[in-house]
Amino acid sequence: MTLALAATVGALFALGTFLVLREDLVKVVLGLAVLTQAANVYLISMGGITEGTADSVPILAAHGAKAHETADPLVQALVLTAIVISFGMTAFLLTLSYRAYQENGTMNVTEWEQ
Amino acid sequence: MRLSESHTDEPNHEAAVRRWATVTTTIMRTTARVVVPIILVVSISLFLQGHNYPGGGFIGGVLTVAAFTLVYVAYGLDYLEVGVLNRDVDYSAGIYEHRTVSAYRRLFIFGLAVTVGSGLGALLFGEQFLSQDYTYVHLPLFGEVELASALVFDLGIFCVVVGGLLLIFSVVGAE
Amino acid sequence: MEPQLPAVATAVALPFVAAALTPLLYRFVGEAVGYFGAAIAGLSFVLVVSQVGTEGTVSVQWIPSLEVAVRFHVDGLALLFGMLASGIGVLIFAYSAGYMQGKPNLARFYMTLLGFMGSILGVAFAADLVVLFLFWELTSVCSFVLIGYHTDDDESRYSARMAMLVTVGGGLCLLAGLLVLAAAAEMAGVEAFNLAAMLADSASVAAQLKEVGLFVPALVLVTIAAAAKSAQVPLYFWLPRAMVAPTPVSAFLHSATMVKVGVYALGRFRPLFHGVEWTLLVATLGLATMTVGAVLAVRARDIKELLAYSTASHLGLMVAGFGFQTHYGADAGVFHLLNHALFKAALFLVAGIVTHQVGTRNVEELGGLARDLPVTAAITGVAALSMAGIPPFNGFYSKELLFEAAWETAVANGDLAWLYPATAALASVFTVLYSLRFLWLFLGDRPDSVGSVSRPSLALLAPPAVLAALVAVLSVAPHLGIEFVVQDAASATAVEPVEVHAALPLSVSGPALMSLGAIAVGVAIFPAYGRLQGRLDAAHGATTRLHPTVLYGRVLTATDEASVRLSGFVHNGLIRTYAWWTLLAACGLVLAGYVTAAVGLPTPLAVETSVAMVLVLAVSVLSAVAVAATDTHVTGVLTLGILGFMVAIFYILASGPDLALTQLVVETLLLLIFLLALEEMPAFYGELEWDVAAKDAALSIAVGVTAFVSVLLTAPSGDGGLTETAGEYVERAVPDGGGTNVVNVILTDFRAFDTLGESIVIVLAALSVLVLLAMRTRGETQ
Amino acid sequence: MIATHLAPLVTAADLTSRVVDGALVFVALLCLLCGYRVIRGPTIPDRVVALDAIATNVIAIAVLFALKTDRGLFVTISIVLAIIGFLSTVTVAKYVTEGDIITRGNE
Repeated sequence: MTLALAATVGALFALGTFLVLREDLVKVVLGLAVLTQAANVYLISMGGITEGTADSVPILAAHGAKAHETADPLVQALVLTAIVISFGMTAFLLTLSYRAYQENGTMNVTEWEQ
Repeated sequence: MRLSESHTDEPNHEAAVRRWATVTTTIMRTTARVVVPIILVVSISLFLQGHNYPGGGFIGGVLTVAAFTLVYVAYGLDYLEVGVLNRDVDYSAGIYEHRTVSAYRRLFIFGLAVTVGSGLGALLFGEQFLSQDYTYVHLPLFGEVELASALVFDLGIFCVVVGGLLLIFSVVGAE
Repeated sequence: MEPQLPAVATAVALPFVAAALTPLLYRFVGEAVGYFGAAIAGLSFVLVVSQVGTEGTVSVQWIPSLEVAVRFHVDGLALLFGMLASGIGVLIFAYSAGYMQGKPNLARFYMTLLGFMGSILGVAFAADLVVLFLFWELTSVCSFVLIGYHTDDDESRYSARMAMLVTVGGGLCLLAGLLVLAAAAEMAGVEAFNLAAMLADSASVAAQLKEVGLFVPALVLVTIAAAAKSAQVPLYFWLPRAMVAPTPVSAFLHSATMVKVGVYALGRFRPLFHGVEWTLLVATLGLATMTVGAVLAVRARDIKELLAYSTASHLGLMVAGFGFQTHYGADAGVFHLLNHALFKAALFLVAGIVTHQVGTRNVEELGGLARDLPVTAAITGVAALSMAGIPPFNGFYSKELLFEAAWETAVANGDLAWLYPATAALASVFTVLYSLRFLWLFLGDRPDSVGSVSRPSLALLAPPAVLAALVAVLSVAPHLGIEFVVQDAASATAVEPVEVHAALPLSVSGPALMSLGAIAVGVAIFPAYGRLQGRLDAAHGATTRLHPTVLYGRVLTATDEASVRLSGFVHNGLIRTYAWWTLLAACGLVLAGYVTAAVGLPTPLAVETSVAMVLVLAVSVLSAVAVAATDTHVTGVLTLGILGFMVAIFYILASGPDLALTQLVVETLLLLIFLLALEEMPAFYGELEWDVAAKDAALSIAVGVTAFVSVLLTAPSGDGGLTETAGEYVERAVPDGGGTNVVNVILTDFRAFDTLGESIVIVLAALSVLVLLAMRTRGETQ
Repeated sequence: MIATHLAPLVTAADLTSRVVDGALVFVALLCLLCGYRVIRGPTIPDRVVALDAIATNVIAIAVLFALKTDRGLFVTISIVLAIIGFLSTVTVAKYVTEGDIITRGNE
């Protein structure tokens, strides 16, 4: 499991980085989205991934249910907010790219006038 | 809902009403009519049950946003103003002056205030900033009901998410 | 007797408080603020003197988790140094009030001078490595401002920067050395940053240092720091340059404070590093500086330059004294610390008077001033003879102690160790020469170029007179000073019991003969002073390429050029370049960290694998590849959609229903916002440039490998259970949060502050979009 | 020993779990196939339909996981996705046909 996860996170980070370094602003935003997903998967894998069972869900069956079998709720809480925030950031970056395109007339950052 | 007919004879309004018919297909509009209330109900239920089941302010918030964007996609940006609230819209004005946009702005400011306020409320009880508490209340029909102060905090989050994201959608969509 | 915390803390803090008040006060009283400074210095002085005789450590906690405390250690050495700084400070402030009349920027001047004095007092009493370092660097910063007093003068700015670079560079060495010391102390079971405890247990700390092989590095680092601060060879070049400062500053910096800080630190650390390596490094360094400084002082034509090189030379004497292992060395260092401060401050102030009254600082244009300035001449006589080490003046006693230390070391070690006394004697010859030359300003013929000279005011004359009187008192009755504080101070720097003695030698001995010889030769050569200067000039000219100033200039120019070239390469205005280099550096650092920490990869690489999850992850990677490879925007966004769905499935399989829910809804919204933005933008990408792409691909692979290795190394294998924090949250969710959805309870109850911050991020994003789109024309129309 | 011999080779619970695991792998494979269609296209409608199919697969996986863990709350996910899943399809369709997703006023 760890190996597959590590390979996935590594590949996603590599591809995200490659996209972020492109000239095209939309590709940069896409790259940041990929990087976000990679970071989220990394965070979740830091909590340790166990085979899904009735106890592994961090929502206790009842008040007072035994609790030590659950998946790590802390990383889930972190990722939950990260998802929503990354959406806000992506929207902002898209708007920024759009405005940059409007001002400069091109999506290519290397063609911008100083 | 205000059902006053006072604005309907203005040309702008009529043009908008006519336009809805051409914005999307009838299938789309009918589906939206059916689905949007369901999404809203689900999102509110997710928001309310958040403390004990999957859900909470963030999820309820984004689901509500999805419902509203569905309305936008199906009927256009002004439908909520003109079609639902029967208000007039000044089309020449910028999006910043748009009433829904300022409503969303007020909504997330309200959300932020509620969030911080719930934190300050804890100070009144001599607790630390943002610490929460809960109690059980006996209601006649429902039996024991848990009342958590965290719900107020979650409401703030809900409002922030709904207000902030819908603001983004309406502003970007108006471009 | 235990020292009192309020007294010590007030003595250190008072100058800083006063410095903060100075600009305000300046508005009301104007130039008289100098007397306010003198009063503050006087108060500090009284407080320090009140602690004489006490010894011990007082502390207030500052960063308890790191064992950093504001800790003051009071002993003889600290008191001596503190008394010099504050006592001479009183005179300097009083003198400045007269000297600086009508000069600009006085508020800043006095403020910095007060801050400077406070930091010196801080260095003197600091018993915590962090506090010591802070005060140490503060002295460098204050001296930068003081040396650069004439801000509109290039020379002044250049000198200030040079002093700053050298002393702060030395300070960085000190930081490194102190960290090594702290680590060793912690290993030896002593409180990490507690200097006093470290010195109390110096033997075990030193043993620990030797055990881990860091003794010599720590010694060298501390010595470099002290050498930079105390103008030792080859870092002395900033000192004469610093003479561009107003005379009171020169007098203060070079007699009692700034340059003594390094010497003081060596005295402080002497018990810790005591040993053969110490002598080899420190004594050699000191004697070399003593000789070079004295030779350069003889060559100097400017009286302040002469005094500056002489200061370097005398600092060398003190350093050499501390360098010798015998207790005579400690005696010499400490006693000369006191003597030098007194006579050198007096001489600087005299130089100021001469400049002020005559208008020139050129040695060759001055002479025979005794008739015009009789009191000044008397002061100079006492101070210069003390500087020359002529018996029975106090400078003689401390120099004699150094000779004894050198002689004893030579006798004990033989052979090359005889170079120590030989060098010391040679340096003394030159010391006698330039001291006499300084005295000759007042004797000899009065050149015609010197016009009418008016008498200096009392404000200018009183401070050097006080200092000269002290020199005279110490000369007649050295035991007064020794009993008062020198004995205690020497004990603090020595490892064995110390008995400081100061008396005229009555019997024939090696050291006595050295003194006699040095004085005799010096007096004999003095008539040929001009010819000697000529010779030295020739030698100086022949070795220009090796001068530290030239080397400094070359290093500075080279650094300048290299940074221009580097910034053209790394900092080319394209943010992609910055990202490229930053990511590369981050990857390099992370991987290097793993390699140096020698972490091994976990042995069971493939833990129990769920086929479904592996498939899902594979699809997600494939879709990411497709995102990178697509050529239209819409395709890219749709393929990104697969990635989003796959990650959502991953969340489901990882038992995170909340995450999957949020991810799925957000995925839909993300598609929507992308399409909304894309409908306004061109649909196709530009051409891919292959050379750029290859470079970026290389970096991407590096980033990917780093992430891969990081996950392998840090992710838990899966059966280790929850972390302590997460386990506690799960335990407390129902009783404290009242909810069974632990994730939501964490968001709203346990970590609500984080959630609040995150909601603010959303608000900011929304506001930014609003400003970018809806309000874009506002600034232009108004 | 005798008891084990007499017990059925596969218990009912065991069978369910194996079937569910197998189904999870199967649906994941379906995702792979749909992913191929999204990536290769060739037209945008192709991609959108394939993406919609992936969304349906996600619904299936959520339900299967609910079965596997015996926790009904995963069904919530499938319900929510089922309700809003068509939103993205509609959006893309509007983008392709009209080029304007959210209309405003008299444009």
